[in-house]
Amino acid sequence: MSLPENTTQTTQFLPNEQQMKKNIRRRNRQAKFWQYVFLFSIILAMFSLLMLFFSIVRQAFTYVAIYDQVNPATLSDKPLEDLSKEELGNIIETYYTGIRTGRNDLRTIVFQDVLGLSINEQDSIADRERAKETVTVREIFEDKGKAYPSALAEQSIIRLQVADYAAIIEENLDQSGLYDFVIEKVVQPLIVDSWPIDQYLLDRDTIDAEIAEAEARLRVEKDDPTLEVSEPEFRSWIQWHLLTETIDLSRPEDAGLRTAIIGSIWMIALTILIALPLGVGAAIYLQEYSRGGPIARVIQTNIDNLAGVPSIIYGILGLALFVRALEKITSGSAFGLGAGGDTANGRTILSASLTMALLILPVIIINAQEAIRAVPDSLRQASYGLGATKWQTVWNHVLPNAMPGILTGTILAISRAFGETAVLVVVGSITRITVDPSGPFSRFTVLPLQIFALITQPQAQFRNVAAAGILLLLAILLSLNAAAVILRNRFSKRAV
Amino acid sequence: MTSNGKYALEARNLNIFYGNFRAVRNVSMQIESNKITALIGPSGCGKSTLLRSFNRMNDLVLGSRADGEVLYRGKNLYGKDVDPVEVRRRIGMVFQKPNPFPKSIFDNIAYGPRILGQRNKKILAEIVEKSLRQAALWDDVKDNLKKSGLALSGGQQQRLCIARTLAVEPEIILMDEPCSALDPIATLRIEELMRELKENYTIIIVTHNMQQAARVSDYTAFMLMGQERAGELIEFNQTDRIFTQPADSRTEDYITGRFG
Amino acid sequence: MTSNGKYALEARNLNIFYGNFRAVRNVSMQIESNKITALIGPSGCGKSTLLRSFNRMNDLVLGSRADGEVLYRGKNLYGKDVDPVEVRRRIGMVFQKPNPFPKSIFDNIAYGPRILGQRNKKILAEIVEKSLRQAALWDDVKDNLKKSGLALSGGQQQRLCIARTLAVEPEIILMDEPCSALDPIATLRIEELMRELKENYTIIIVTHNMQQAARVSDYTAFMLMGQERAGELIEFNQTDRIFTQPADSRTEDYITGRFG
Amino acid sequence: MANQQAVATEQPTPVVTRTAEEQLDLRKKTRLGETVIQAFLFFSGAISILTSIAIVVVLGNEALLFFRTPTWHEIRDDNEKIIALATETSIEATTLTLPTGTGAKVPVDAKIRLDNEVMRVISVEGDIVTVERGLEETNRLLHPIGTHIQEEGDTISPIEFLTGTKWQPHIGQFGVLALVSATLTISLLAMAVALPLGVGAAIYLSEYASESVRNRLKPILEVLAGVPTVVYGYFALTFITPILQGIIGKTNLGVYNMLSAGLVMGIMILPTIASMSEDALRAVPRSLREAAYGLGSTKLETSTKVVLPAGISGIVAAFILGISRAVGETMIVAIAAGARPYFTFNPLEAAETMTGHIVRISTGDLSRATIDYNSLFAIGLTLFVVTLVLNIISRQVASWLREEYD
Amino acid sequence: MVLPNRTILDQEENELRDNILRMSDLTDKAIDRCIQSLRTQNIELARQVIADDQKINDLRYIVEEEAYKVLALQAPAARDMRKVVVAIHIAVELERMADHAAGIAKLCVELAKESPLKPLVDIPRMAEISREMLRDGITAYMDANTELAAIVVERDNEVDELDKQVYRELLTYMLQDARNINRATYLLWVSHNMERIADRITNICERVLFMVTGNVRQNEED
Amino acid sequence: MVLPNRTILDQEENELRDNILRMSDLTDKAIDRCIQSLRTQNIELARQVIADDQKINDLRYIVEEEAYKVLALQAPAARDMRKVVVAIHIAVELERMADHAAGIAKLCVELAKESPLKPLVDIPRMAEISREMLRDGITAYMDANTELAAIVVERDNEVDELDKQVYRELLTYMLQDARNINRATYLLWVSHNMERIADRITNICERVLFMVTGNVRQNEED
Repeated sequence: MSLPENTTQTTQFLPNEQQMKKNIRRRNRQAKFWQYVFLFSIILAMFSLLMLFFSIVRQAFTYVAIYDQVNPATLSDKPLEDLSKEELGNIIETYYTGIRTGRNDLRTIVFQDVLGLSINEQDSIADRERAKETVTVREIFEDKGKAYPSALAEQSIIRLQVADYAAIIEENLDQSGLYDFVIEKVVQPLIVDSWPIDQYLLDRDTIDAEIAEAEARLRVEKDDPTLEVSEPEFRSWIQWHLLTETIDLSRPEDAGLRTAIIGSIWMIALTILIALPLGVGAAIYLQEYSRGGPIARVIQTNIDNLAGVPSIIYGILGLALFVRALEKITSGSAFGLGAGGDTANGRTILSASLTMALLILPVIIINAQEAIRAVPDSLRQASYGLGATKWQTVWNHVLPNAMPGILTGTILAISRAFGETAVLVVVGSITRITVDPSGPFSRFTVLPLQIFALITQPQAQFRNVAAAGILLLLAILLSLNAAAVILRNRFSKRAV
Repeated sequence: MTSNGKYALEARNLNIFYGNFRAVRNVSMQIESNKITALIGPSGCGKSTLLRSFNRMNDLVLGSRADGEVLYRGKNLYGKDVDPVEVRRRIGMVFQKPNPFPKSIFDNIAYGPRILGQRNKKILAEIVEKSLRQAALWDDVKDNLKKSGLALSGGQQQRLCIARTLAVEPEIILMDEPCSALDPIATLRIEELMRELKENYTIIIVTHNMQQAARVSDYTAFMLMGQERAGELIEFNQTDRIFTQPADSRTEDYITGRFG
Repeated sequence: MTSNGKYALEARNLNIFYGNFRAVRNVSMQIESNKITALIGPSGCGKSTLLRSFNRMNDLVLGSRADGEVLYRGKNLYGKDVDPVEVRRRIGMVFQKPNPFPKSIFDNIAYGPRILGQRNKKILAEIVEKSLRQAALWDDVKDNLKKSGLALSGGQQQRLCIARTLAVEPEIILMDEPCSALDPIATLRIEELMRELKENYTIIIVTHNMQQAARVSDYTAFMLMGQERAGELIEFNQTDRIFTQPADSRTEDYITGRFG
Repeated sequence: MANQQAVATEQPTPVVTRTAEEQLDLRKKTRLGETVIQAFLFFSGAISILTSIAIVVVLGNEALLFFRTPTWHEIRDDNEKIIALATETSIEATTLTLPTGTGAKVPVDAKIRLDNEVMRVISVEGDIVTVERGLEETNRLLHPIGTHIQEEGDTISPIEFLTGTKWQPHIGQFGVLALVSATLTISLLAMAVALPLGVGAAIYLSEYASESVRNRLKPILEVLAGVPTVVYGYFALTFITPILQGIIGKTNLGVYNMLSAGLVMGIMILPTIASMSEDALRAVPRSLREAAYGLGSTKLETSTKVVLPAGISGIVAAFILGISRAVGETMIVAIAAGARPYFTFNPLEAAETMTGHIVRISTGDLSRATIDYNSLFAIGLTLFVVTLVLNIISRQVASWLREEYD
Repeated sequence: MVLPNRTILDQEENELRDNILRMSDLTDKAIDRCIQSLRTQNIELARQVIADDQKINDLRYIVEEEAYKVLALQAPAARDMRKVVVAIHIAVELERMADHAAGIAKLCVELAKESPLKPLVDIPRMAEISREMLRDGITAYMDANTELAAIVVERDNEVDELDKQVYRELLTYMLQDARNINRATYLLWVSHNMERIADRITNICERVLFMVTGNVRQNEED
Repeated sequence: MVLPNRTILDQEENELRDNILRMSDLTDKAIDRCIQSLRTQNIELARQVIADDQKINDLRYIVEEEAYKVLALQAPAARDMRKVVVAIHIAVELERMADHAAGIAKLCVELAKESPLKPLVDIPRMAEISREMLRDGITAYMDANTELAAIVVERDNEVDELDKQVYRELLTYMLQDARNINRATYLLWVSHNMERIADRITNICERVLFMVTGNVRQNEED
């Protein structure tokens, strides 16, 4: 800016020195301004990401207001936690005697929660009873190593009465266990409403008003003027039972995602098995064997186009091809499999994986091609120059050097498959399934689809469950991405 | 080195650092006007770094820093209130690989005048013609000014880049191995162009091709990696002295292939 | 050209095509054993193409085709039942840019013998040492054989590539501008290595650096782009004849810079 | 020279038989492994072609069926009121009883349909309609009281399909523009958000940000691109919509609306555009920047007058790919945009896009013979063609980029 | 990467030729003048020749420096290279010829102190032939004319014959009268110098032959 | 990209030196023999010298060809370049010296036909000095020893003085007796040839000075 005047050069064409100096001041100002504009863009993008995560986290950790469906006051005069084992046992007995299916409910609780019997074991007990054989309490309980009142030792385990089952439960739990049991099964607290944590911190008034309103409404509904809705209490929707429980579309607080997670894992594993060898094989064929040839050009164009086809189209394809046309194979009936109750025509994990494999195949191929293309030609020439055959060259040099890229691309493709929803909606995985898939020919659901189903539930608390599910999903995807990054770094370090 | 000549550029105790690494140590030299000065030396001796410090192109490298002075018309280019944008206009640069913009030939050359504020189409056309003529490219491209600069051959591209530099009317042109990507015949043409240009411009060229320095330059500076891998100026003299009677034995060793 | 020498390779009326384009026209030449033969000429004159046809590396280019004969020990390399994989083992190649595999130095050199079926570790170690010694690299790397080949300097990398080629014991080594990516000092070393290697090998080198051909080669072939842009062999003779008394005026024009 | 002598004298015992001593054998060797492998690799490559063929055949075939199948619609009076209802009909019955006084005109000798069962009207006597049941391979079903009686309408012509603005399957109207309008509105909204921000962010990352900042921000952007779309849908529904409602007012903006879906879709596409544009800008050789700086350009001039034009084809490709993704995007619209297949461009309204509609009709268990099921393929075909065209354009543009620097 | 730069090379070659031409012109003049001074006993002219010798020396240095510069900087090959090296040889020969002329001039100064021994016939004849040879030799160099160069080489014999004749003649003068010895001796030296001048022209022509053909082995004799 | 290749260059320079050494050895021998032949009237020896001249000529051609090859192929710079060019000059000078020796030998053959004119003192002395100069000059060249070269240049005057002395002495013989003229004339030529030999050694030493210093302008005189 303050350089001396240019004296030797006659600037016949350019603006004169004075003007140019003025210009340059303006140019520098302009540059500064736009720098901030560009900075703003990136900040906004980052801010969106932040908001995205925030919107989910705030729904996964909420304050909830609860009311008890059975008022504890009607059960006992004393506070429940002060009651003795016996008194709690009585409450259970009384409660279950009062409902129609009480005996069956209690039996299920004993079989599943106390004894931990599998479905098969339960079935076999039922069969033996049907065959007029008495299955005694002692036989089962000693087998499982659980306590039981000795009076019931020779009784048939199926034919016990409510009081007997209650006694068994009482026998197997201590006081606090019984208390929990009473709260869960008898008092049955229900979430009235939930509020994101930020709202709780910033906007208590609305929350209090809403609680009051809900309380008034419930009192009228339940015809119970003493009914109270609790003060907001903190609840994390990320809970262990997300992983251990199946979906329960009646009670959001108990809903788990086990079936969906197992379904996702099955589907992804099968998808990798199908897509990876085919994808890498195709990439090698295109890059190394028919580079530039007419067949390669046709295939290449094809793959590029397929990569841009919306996933829902693959869903439609899968629906028509795998679910319907190839139903015999995808349902497993062609192999004499899947005759059990858990098949759904062609709507099996296999169909979904095949569809998903087709969906991610172009992504894998293109990434693998990119990785293979990035292997310098000089390495191939060096190898050929030493008298290596084509496959020797590919196997010894091209693949090892392209591996990080191929793996990274594959992981990214998998993470896409993991989060993919639309395809499976169309292929028709089932959202209300509670039975874990047992093989490729099972019905199934997957995590994102389950989340979709939860979001579309009318009851608002399912969105909290969905938020928790999303966090789980994101955690898995982030670990996959991190794995891709680590893999890439480790390989690239070794290469150089 | 004549001492009464007019100096286009003068380095005084110039040190250049990348972070903590000193790339060039304590260089002092005076570049005579309207001459071709060549910087030679083995790889990594800092000759490119030194060249790029002459128009503050090094500023673009993160963490680079210059110590000492580079005087241009008595003004230190590394002074506080000096705008590198202004410096680079007056001290142009031609790079190792021809790097025309992916625009038409015309727009390539008009780019500089345009950002300097020249909008008049007629004048721009004049600048383009004059610059192309100076770069000995006019006759080759005058009918194809709308053609992409990338459609030219390597040697023509490099001449286009030179024309583009001339269009902003610099006083000094820095050339960083301008022929290393070209074939022998294109190289020859660029060298002849350089000899024509020195009528009006001061040229400083980095080359790792010793013969090129011998053929085209008037002055030659020989650099070597010294202590701590910092580049040092070993000898600076008229080219024929450097190549027939070098004063420093390291220079003689280098030019006669005894080095290393 | 002495006529009583033993020829390592002989081209007879060789034409090389890329699709419909004839890149090299009607070349006949005899390469003497244990000599360095240089191919020189301007860019695009087909010298690289000709070189690559000598070990059928051109086969790897889509649509390339050779017409005529390349005789190697009386056998036409372009004969019907000749396996190019076999050919390339016997006629090795060193490329423009050093291209070591991203493996250890040891594995770089052992690669060739391994794919040929040599699994014995002791023998492999012997081959590695011998090859590295021949390439004058043993002393530099003997303590670091596990180091990556890419960790070496450019010149060392190129010598590693030469050692790698030697490991499969070729008879002829083709070099395609082996020094164009190297600095002057590394170039010097490679040239000296070539002179040592010619004791045991026949070397054919393409270079666009005329001085390099002058310095290191015993025979020089000068090529030019002829009709329809096809490369033609203009003159082939002993290097000192080519550079002091060329028979063809086009050769003289080229080496004295009168070309084009 | 001395060195060479040394090598010559201490030549170790030959480890591979030197060629000179062996018989010269250059003959081809058959390598079985190589052939098998090549065959497998070719098969892998061919899969993609098979996929394409399958897509075209499936979509085309089923869409053809859609255009060939006559529509069914409820029998209505002139006021669009449904007038033909049946009383409960058992599986065995051969007559239908119409509720008295409806005055429905059930056509004699024509086909009618209750639920999915097709019947032929043999005669009409007052309220009693005698029918032949279970035609066209449909099953006899029990029909509860109040089941609508549908009569057969015309087939839908492709022109009608492409130009109609009403999508009301129950009255036999299948105008895909109703769905296209929503798709377009949301896509344009998305691009209006994603393009300026994406390109701005790309310029900042490639031209201004230091290497370390870029290395931190770029992966975050890529994470954003990898978030499943169902999450974005959640984001739109539970976060953006309430905020927008807070700004615009709940009366003006329903829970389901295109605005929220469009904005969030923009955020979803933004990382893709930013990342691709940044790649395109960084693919511009450093030498061009140096050339610009060397002529005395400021950073802004370098970025916008040299780098941006040089990378423009990459940015255009990113833009088109973004649109293509927006058009094909499903979950956001399925969750946040609503299920109202009406022709509208008002972003404040709820509407249903092509993809949203596909999802909605898929979630119900569609049986194969229905026209709804077939319409899915017609919409799918439309979507496929639109995105295919966009992708082809995108690749064409991107190939300019490659040509320029190769 | 490295082709000789023709512009510079042509320019340098031209400069070398010009300087050689200038030298040969001066040398020719020096021969002419020293013989004139001999004939006319013009001391002034002789002194002029002696003084001019320095100019020729300087030109030789210029040519040599220039030639070495070209060799080091331009690395010429083939005929270019021969041209440059031959320029050095020719410059050296010309400079030595000028030295011989200066030597003759010095003798002239001595001879002028006494009366002429005899009318000079053969020595001017030698000078005449030498000058012709010189001009032809330089023309051969300029035009790269090998035939002309070969002819010049042949003519050296004429000068040799004349030298022998002059010697015999001068010997008779010395035998005649011992007082002639001094003057005759000087003339003897003059004749020798002339003969050497012609010799060096022969050398030049042989260099020209080499320059054109590149063949070192010309049929030459001293 | 382009540095001279030292291995080749050193090898070529050594070869040039070896050949120069060989030439100087042969030349020294030629001088020695021709003077011996003169003293002993040994025609055989003289013939030998004449025959050997061809060997020296051949060596000169070899040196020249080699030098031009190096210049064209290796493009040497600085001292390398000077070494090569100087080798050409020295070879030419040595070859000419050998020619002179052969010339003396031819005169010997003539002289041997008659009885010796007088016992030779000064001419063998000249030869002695010349040979010393030659050996010192070549040593100076081999060792790049500028001091020794400068000393050799000085000694040329001794030979010049002796030449003049020989001339005066021979003149007295001629004046004494006309029958001596023939033999005296021959001896005169011998002396001249010796003087020229010494001259050329001076030239060699000046080239050596140039080779080492790179400075063309040595203080030289013919």
